[in-house]
Amino acid sequence: MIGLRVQAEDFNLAAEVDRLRAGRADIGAIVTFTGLVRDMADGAPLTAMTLEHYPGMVERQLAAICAEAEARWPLQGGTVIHRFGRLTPGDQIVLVATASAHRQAAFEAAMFIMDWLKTRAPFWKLEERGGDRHWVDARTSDDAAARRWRDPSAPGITRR
Amino acid sequence: MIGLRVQAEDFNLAAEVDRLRAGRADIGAIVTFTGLVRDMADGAPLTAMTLEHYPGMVERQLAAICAEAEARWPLQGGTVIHRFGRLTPGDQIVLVATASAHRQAAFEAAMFIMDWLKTRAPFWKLEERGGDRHWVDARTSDDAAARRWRDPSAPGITRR
Amino acid sequence: MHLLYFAWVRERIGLDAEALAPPATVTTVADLLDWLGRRSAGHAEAFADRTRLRVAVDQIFADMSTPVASAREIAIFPPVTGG
Amino acid sequence: MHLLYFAWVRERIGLDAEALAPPATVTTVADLLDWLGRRSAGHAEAFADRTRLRVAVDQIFADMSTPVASAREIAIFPPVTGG
Repeated sequence: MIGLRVQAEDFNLAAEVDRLRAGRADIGAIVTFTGLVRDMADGAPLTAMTLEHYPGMVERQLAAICAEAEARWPLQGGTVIHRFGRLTPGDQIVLVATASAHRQAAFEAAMFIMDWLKTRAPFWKLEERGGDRHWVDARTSDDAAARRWRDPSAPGITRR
Repeated sequence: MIGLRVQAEDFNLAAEVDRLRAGRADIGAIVTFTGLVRDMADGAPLTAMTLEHYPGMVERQLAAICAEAEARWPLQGGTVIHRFGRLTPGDQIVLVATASAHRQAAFEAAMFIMDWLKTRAPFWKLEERGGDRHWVDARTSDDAAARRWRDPSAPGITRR
Repeated sequence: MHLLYFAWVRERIGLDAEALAPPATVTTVADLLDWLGRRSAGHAEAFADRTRLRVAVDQIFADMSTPVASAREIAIFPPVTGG
Repeated sequence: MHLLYFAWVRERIGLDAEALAPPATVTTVADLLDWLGRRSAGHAEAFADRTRLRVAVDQIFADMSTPVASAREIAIFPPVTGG
């Protein structure tokens, strides 16, 4: 029920939310997360960021993450879009949108999807700063954010 | 820094997010929450929902809630729009949008604002179902959701 | 003192606002509700169950012991249900 | 066996993929990394610090003890950094 796309093209937040809402009036809450390329991540100005991905495994991992979100929260729909290729500061990277009757489910499912996507979806970021290029290191804070959803008391667990 | 509006008119999610992003490339994450009128909330089909509000106090309470969010999380901008008047199923009620360098701050601040708005902003919902009309009761789950942000270990507290 | 009523409190009383001058014996929100409750059957019904009421004194949430003597605007309403 | 390399692993090796038939003594991911590491200076450098590597066997995250004998596609890459 959560639509997945991995694409080079940009996406349109409004169009995606309209698609979730179209023709129905049972949705009480829509949460969206948009990730953007920052110009000053960690110091020197960023010229560009290139997203590399592992075709095939990416779709498989995103589908598994979304299936788990749907099992844990009563969602009425959702969308996950992740771009690849060369992006510049201000560009959109990722969209997660979740729809539910209740706000807590929509919020938690969107956070869950983002946290797991950060640690389980095979994408890699290459930053360019002027002439320098370097691969972004994984953050331990991302691992910690993903791990907390495994806790037996984590949101969504009891709703299985 | 968080823009506040209490209005009868509808709002446009894309326009509000574009306004947050305009002319800057330092934002890493934008979270939006849109609350919608549901047709079947708790049983019989809903004909309409009328939002009554307390002018003056509403703006004061929303400003206080947003000021607390800005003190707790490093936000780069935000928008809160709450409608009043008679709405029908599928209509938008409320928008909360938060922008930050980091996703966790954007998510938590949006959740915080919604939880506090639910329990502290003087709005009242009147539901119409066919010929019946009744005022919506406050939910204890909303009180609990708001209270958790007072816990000394709650998100944002240590970032003050 | 300007009194404001919202939602079903407003409907039961049949007024959205009234300007009143309570006697000097009315010093707290609780005193005010006692005094207002005697004004009409609608007031009495609206204020019968205080656990279902919330009060704002000059637009700030109050409780039953909050002083009202110097208040300019007091609003009485059910628990809020926006969002 | 189809091997895929991503990000700086790909750059250090200088290849994004190669098709290889490891000997029967290569039974686990750890064995495979040992064996691959002897193929070139680039392989050796890419695989020097295993704490910085992640491995997927047939598109499922694996660890050093995961069997590889029947695998069709093995990908070796740094910890992921999408989102």
